[in-house]
Amino acid sequence: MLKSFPRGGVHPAENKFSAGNQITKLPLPKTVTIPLSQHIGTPAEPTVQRGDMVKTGQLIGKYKGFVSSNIHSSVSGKVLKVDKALDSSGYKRTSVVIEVNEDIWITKIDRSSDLRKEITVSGDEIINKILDAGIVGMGGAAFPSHVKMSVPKGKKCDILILNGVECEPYLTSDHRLMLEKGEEILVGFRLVMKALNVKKGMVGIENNKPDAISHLSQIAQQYPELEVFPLKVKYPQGGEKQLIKALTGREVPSGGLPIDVGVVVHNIGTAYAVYDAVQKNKPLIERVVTVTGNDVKKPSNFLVRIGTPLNQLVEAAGGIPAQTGKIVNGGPMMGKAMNSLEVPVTKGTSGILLIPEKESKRKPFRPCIRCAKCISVCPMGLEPFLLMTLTEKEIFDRVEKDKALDCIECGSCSYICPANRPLLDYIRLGKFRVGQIIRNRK
Amino acid sequence: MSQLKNFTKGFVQENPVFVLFLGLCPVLGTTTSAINGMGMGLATTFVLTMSNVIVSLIKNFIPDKVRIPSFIVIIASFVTIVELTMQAFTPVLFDALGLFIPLIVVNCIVLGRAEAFASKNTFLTSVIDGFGMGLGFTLALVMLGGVREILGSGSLFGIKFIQGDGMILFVLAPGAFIVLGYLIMLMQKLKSKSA
Amino acid sequence: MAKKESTLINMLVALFVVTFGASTALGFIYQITKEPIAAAKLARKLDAIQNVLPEFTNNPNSETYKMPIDGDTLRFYPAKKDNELVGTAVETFTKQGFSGEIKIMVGLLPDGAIYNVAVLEHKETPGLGDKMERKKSDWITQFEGKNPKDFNISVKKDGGDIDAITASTISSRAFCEAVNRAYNAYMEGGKK
Amino acid sequence: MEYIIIIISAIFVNNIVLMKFLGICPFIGVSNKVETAIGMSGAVMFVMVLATLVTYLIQTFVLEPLGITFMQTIIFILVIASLVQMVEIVLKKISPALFQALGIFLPLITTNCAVLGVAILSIQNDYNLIEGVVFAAASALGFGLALLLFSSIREQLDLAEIPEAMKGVPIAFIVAGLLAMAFMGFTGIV
Amino acid sequence: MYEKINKLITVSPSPHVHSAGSTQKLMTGVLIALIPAFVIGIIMFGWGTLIVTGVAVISCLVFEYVIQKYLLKKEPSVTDGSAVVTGVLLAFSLPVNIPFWLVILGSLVAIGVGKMTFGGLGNNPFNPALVGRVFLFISFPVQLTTWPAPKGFGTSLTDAITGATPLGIIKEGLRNSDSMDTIMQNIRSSKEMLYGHMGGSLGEVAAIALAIGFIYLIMKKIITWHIPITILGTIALFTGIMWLIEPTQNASPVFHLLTGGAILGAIFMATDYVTSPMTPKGMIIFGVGIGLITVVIRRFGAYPEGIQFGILIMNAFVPLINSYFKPKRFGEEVKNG
Amino acid sequence: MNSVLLFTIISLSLLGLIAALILYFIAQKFKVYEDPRIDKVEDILPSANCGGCGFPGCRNFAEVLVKADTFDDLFCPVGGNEVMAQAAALLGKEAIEVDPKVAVVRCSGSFEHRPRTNFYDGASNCTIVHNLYTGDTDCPFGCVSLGECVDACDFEAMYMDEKTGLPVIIDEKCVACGACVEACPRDIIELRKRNKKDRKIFVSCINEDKGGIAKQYCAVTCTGCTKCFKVCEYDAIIMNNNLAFIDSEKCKLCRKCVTECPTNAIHEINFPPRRIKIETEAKPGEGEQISTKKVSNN
Ligand SMILES: Cc1cc2nc3c(=O)[nH]c(=O)nc-3n(C[C@H](O)[C@H](O)[C@H](O)COP(=O)(O)O)c2cc1C
Ligand SMILES: Cc1cc2nc3c(=O)[nH]c(=O)nc-3n(C[C@H](O)[C@H](O)[C@H](O)COP(=O)(O)O)c2cc1C
Ligand SMILES: Cc1cc2nc3c(=O)[nH]c(=O)nc-3n(C[C@H](O)[C@H](O)[C@H](O)COP(=O)(O)O)c2cc1C
Ligand SMILES: Cc1cc2nc3c(=O)[nH]c(=O)nc-3n(C[C@H](O)[C@H](O)[C@H](O)CO)c2cc1C
Ligand code: SF4
Ligand code: SF4
Ligand code: SF4
Ligand code: SF4
Ligand code: FES
Repeated sequence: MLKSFPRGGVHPAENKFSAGNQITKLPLPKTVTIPLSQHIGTPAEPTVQRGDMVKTGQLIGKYKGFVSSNIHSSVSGKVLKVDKALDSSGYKRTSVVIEVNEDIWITKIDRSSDLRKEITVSGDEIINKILDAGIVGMGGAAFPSHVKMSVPKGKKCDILILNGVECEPYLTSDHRLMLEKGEEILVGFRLVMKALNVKKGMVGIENNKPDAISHLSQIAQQYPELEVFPLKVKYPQGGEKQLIKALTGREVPSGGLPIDVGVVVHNIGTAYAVYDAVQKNKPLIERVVTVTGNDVKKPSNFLVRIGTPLNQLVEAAGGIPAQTGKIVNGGPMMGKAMNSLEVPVTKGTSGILLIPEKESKRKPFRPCIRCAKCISVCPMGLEPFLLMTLTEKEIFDRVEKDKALDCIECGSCSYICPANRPLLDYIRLGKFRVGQIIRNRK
Repeated sequence: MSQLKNFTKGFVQENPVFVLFLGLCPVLGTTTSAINGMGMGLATTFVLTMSNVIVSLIKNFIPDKVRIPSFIVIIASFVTIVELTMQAFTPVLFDALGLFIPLIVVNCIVLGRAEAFASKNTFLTSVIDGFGMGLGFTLALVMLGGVREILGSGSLFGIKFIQGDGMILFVLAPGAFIVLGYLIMLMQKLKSKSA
Repeated sequence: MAKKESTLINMLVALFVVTFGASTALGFIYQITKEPIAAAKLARKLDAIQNVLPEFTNNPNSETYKMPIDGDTLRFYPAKKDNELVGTAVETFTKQGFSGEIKIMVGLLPDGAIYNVAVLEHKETPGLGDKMERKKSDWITQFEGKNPKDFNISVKKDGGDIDAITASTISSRAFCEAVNRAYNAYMEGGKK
Repeated sequence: MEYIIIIISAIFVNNIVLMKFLGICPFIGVSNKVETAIGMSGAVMFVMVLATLVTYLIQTFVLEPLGITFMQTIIFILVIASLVQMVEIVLKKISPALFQALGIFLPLITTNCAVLGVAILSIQNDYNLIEGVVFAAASALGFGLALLLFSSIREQLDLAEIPEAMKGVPIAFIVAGLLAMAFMGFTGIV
Repeated sequence: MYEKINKLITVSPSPHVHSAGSTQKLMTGVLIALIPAFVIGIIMFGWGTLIVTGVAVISCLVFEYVIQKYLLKKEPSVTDGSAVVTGVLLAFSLPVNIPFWLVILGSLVAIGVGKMTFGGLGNNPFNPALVGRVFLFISFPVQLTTWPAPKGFGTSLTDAITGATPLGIIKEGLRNSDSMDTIMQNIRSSKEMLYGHMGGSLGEVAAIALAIGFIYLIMKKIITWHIPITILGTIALFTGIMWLIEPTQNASPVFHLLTGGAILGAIFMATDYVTSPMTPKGMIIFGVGIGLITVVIRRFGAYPEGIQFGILIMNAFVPLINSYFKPKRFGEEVKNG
Repeated sequence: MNSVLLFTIISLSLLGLIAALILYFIAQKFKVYEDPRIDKVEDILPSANCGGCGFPGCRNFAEVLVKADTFDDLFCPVGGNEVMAQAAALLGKEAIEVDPKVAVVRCSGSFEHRPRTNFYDGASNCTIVHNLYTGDTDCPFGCVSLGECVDACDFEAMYMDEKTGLPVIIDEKCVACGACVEACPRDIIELRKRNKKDRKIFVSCINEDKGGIAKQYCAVTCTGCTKCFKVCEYDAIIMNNNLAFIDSEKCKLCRKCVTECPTNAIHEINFPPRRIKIETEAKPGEGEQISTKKVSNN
């Protein structure tokens, strides 16, 4: 029996078209737009002005407050403006727009491709380097990684988990990264283990990536503290609470964080970024992005500089198919639909999915028939149908009591509902309202 | 409010059954046929009118704190009078209505009217109110009884107009609830249209 | 409407006056209706007896006698014409009804033949079991003039001679049981 | 065995609300929420048992010996009304917690015909003291069961898309009717 | 940039994919699962089966359409198929020789009172088909308890004789204080009952056909095993205990399982999503409740068959069950190890 | 007198006396005092239970009024000054006159003026859209046209105009309860002073983008050009974040700014027609209250 989380989950068609395609480097764009808020938390403060010349890797935004992150220039060139620009949040936010000329890097970055396995720095130094490099979680939420690594007083981390699940259909960026940068990833992971002083590391990979499992298992043999686990293919296996449950049997308490059960989870991409930051002094200025979709000519995995507009990636993948009806930043289950392709790649962009017109519209919804399918697929043990109705009827005290805030927004409920009900839309609204109410209470 | 309006308000606008939802037990319990409903309605009307009379007459002599007990005694007396009289002169109807005759005493409309209306109004107004409300109550009972009798036995006021039986369910307990539910819906629609 | 302050004294007085008035009135009404009520009750009983027996001249109610049976009692009302027994009305019962007890009055001639039968009380379903009532259907006329000695009082399904009420075998069967109980008791010493 | 029959009969077969039509007003009125339904049932249970006990004693030791059984209605209702008031005082003194839970429902009970109805019924049925009390308790349980089911269904219906015209009391009656229809299945088990 | 896309692009909240499931598909699945029983019905009771079913389905559809369109003034949604399921299940629970006007009346009550009064699909607390059936059963006990004898394979279709259902025969017999052995002589063997050779409603008789439908429903994941299995298990357990204690008074559990609407009710009616609990635990409580009530009514009640009441009564408990048996929330009780 | 009559009288009278005694003691024990004035105040209040006063329902507000020392900050928008004066008279306090208010919608980006750039296909709720993205036009400030405000209005004082996709407020019905203001996730609706004959002048836009950018997606946006600001003689116009705002307390309804605005973002409502026609003004449609100039589409 493969490990998995015990309750709920769905199995949408995997459609991993780009899994066999090597990561390719995308040519530099003409201009990049680098938002100062690519992470959860306070936006960074700009450290450059219009007209400044910047080098690749240079700091252009300084973190502000505890939960925040540094922003670096991903190219070298001239700052055209520091102004609001549309980003993947769907709104305009302060960004640094840079006109690219040559690709000049700041000197401290080690640009060689040598593998540096030996760990020479201390734990605190590691965390400092991660902070400096502006690393955020690359598994989706873009939560500043150094915050995750500062274990609060009174808590202890004893297991570190590397999240190589990539349970979203279509996306393959983590998969390719594991195949091509396996060594680096595990070094990065061990760096985090050292920083957190953890003796046990677990790598979880879904069973639909057997090549990645065998590759990483083989590399991991040299590190006795690491173990690779194949996992059952079931969405949302990659959700951290589900992954922790599957791998360790521990259950993050309602409203709690992984650290409450002594676990911290990091994504594959994050581990790679940590390797770059610590061993190569390289800040987070590029990442792997999958461009895919049913009608996309060349589904690909690109290594792109942060700030590159999405349409450039789409062009490189063969152009936008004429019948495209929806553009999704991320996977089909949790990704965010965009109204424009003139949006830059950010640290959290894992893929671009182009959905054909005929699959892009929702079917009309019907009354709930109380089939309980939404209940049975909810990995958090919630009652989505009830939460939706309660939100519609504005009975927010019950929305709160029925644990709407525990919803991880995985979308399994909306996916499965035979009556096509927009369950997650309303649950999000319910969470938002309950959040407001709780804030007002204080 | 004119006395006419005072009299007719119980028919639709403030019908104790369809609008105020008071005194529902006898409504359901005694309406297996139109005639039974009518008997019950008239008995209640009598008690309602008479107790309104007495209450409106003596209201000024009753201290506040014993208002309710005094009213209850007065109402109960009239109920007993009805009970005894019916037993003596209409024993068949008395048997058909059974337990619900003594229960007039706890029928919420009777006490409700005494408390809310007669204790604040003059003699004449109270009499008219009691009588009107009683007739409204009777009307409701006859309607419910009629519908149940038509559907359940295929007759009205005992006159059969179909062969065989009707839908027995309507003479039984569930039918009472269901028919009353739909009647209330219709009356509410009627009321909101007329208002 | 707190027109009147409540003090212990005026509360006591007021309630006393009200209860006194009410009880006096009731007492009198009771006096008045007592006779008619008793008369109505008697009339109903005599009515039932008259329904099931040939003409008589005595007051069977005053000559009642009882017989304990099956944890309950049967009542016998001997009817006499010119001091001669013309028949006995037996108030009998069954607990096998579809929804509880059924009470019937069976009029037996001195030889044990059924003169007539009437239902006193039952809770059977309207439209089904209540067809045993004379006014609902003429099912009950089957019993008229039959002598259980040579007429098997039980439903045809059980091998008897009685046609059951449609879809109400249970009620019919119970009814037969009650009639038989009266007949048997009468024959085994109930005849006086 | 006799008691069991009384109990089953009063709860399921001859449920006072669904089959005997007693206590319909609170059944419709106080059944919006499960919580209040439970409170109301508790209060009814308390009063019903007590009332049946006291009225039984009055019937056998006062009304019957004096030959004034025709005064049943008036005496019973007065006794019940005073009893409810007294329970209120006593409860408040003895168990404030219970008073908190049942207090608001007590005044409603005076005009609940189920209490008087059950008191009279237990005399009509020729029950002895214990049987009467068991009958009262079981009737109250039947009331509670009906009220509990009913209120939970109504809570669910609050979230449903009921047609405008049916909302509120009409739908409540339809539910009661269907509930009564379902309970007819118990016909004849005792 | 967008010249190549010829329409406005769509933006919506996630998720952007949907499973293939739909209300119609579920309802169609139930109908498919009912086909074997339908075939056996035709074999046993003749073409009347087809006609009664047809009348019920058509009148359910018409009533649903008319009420939605003209009384509720809503967009009619007859296409979702739930009315067809209601019609078929209502028909399956009726005797084949029932007058048409009763079928139509039953459909009216099922759809009108049982479903549309509450606002239509998804809102009704009681199972509509059973509301219709119990209404007919109580209102017209004569017609509803007059059963045609099954023709069996190969006999001609015309000679309908009325025959009681096995449960009816037992109830009669026990009332007559006959012993179980003599009663059983009037009843067909279990093997014959298994494929439906007995008196009864047109869709309830063939255990095998219904079981095939059950397997189909489970395979298609339309229902879970919880409700049907607990109902049948409870019936078997309690009738088994009674049978062991007093074999002269009680029929065997096999008999109880095969007769009456037990299987039809357990598989197709108790599982109606709208009127059954939503968590496995709740479903088990629900099933046990139905089983118990069924046995009590069959053994002690006035009616020979209890499952229709059992389901309706437990329908009333569903909101209560749902509010006390919530799914286990993730992270509710923390056990670490 | 016979014995039955005697017993009847004795037993009932005795019971009556006992009942009276019990009740007397109860009355002594339970003096639950509820200020009777609460009921009276509640009767005065309009019982709309809309929450416009800031309390859950009319009865709660009545309780607050009875307890309050002064009526500062206490106001029932539905009943208005009249009701407050009545309540004040009843309670012997002084009511504070509050200028009546009315809601206005500060967005005029109709379908015509603000082209749709994408198609929103999700649950029909303004807050859901607002939390997701800019909406089906590119204006991040504008109305998303799903009518959450209309649903919130208990007084049927609003409706969605099918043609423009914007909510419309029916002045006569609006009681200024503020429910719509609360409901709108984009804070488009504002409560303003209600002038004579319901006249009002306001900037029907809340767009804070720079003029050039805003004009790209909306023809009737406030570009922040400050022309109105310059022309206003009463200092009623405040410029902030590329946006003009007219203070309804200071505005004297002179209408100078209205003609000044190059994008027609300033609306005048319920004014008589102007005598001198401005050349750019298109003929206002029949019964149209808003005088809008046709903006040349760029
Ligand atoms: C407000 C907030 C505070 C958090 N604080 C911590 C923390 O103190 N320690 C930690 O390990 N993770 C912390 N996290 C990170 C979460 O555990 C989680 O990894 C992050 O939200 C991304 O998870 P996701 O991609 O599954 O959404 C925090 C997250 C949020 C949103
Ligand atoms: C429904 C759901 C699915 C997720 N799937 C993945 C996944 O497939 N791979 C992944 O790395 N993170 C996934 N995440 C994010 C993880 O929960 C978690 O935030 C992440 O692994 C933490 O690592 P990071 O901080 O390095 O991003 C998912 C989160 C959710 C809520
Ligand atoms: C609501 C209802 C009430 C019934 N009432 C009675 C009744 O009062 N008496 C009776 O014998 N059968 C009654 N029955 C019928 C029995 O259930 C059963 O069908 C019948 O006694 C046996 O049928 P048979 O008489 O055709 O053999 C009733 C049935 C129903 C559904
Ligand atoms: C598994 C399943 C079982 C169903 N069973 C019934 C049923 O017993 N009676 C019925 O009227 N409808 C049934 N339906 C149809 C539908 O759910 C029903 O009409 C709703 O109760 C109407 O709101 C069933 C549907 C499904 C999917
Ligand atoms: S309720 Fe939330 S956690 Fe549960 S299935 Fe729906 S989106 Fe996922
Ligand atoms: S999956 Fe859809 S239809 Fe089924 S219970 Fe949930 S919301 Fe209702
Ligand atoms: S328009 Fe707004 S302020 Fe006016 S009444 Fe409606 S919700 Fe209240
Ligand atoms: S004004 Fe606000 S609430 Fe009203 S439709 Fe526009 S966005 Fe929605
Ligand atoms: S409770 Fe029975 S009439 Fe009100």
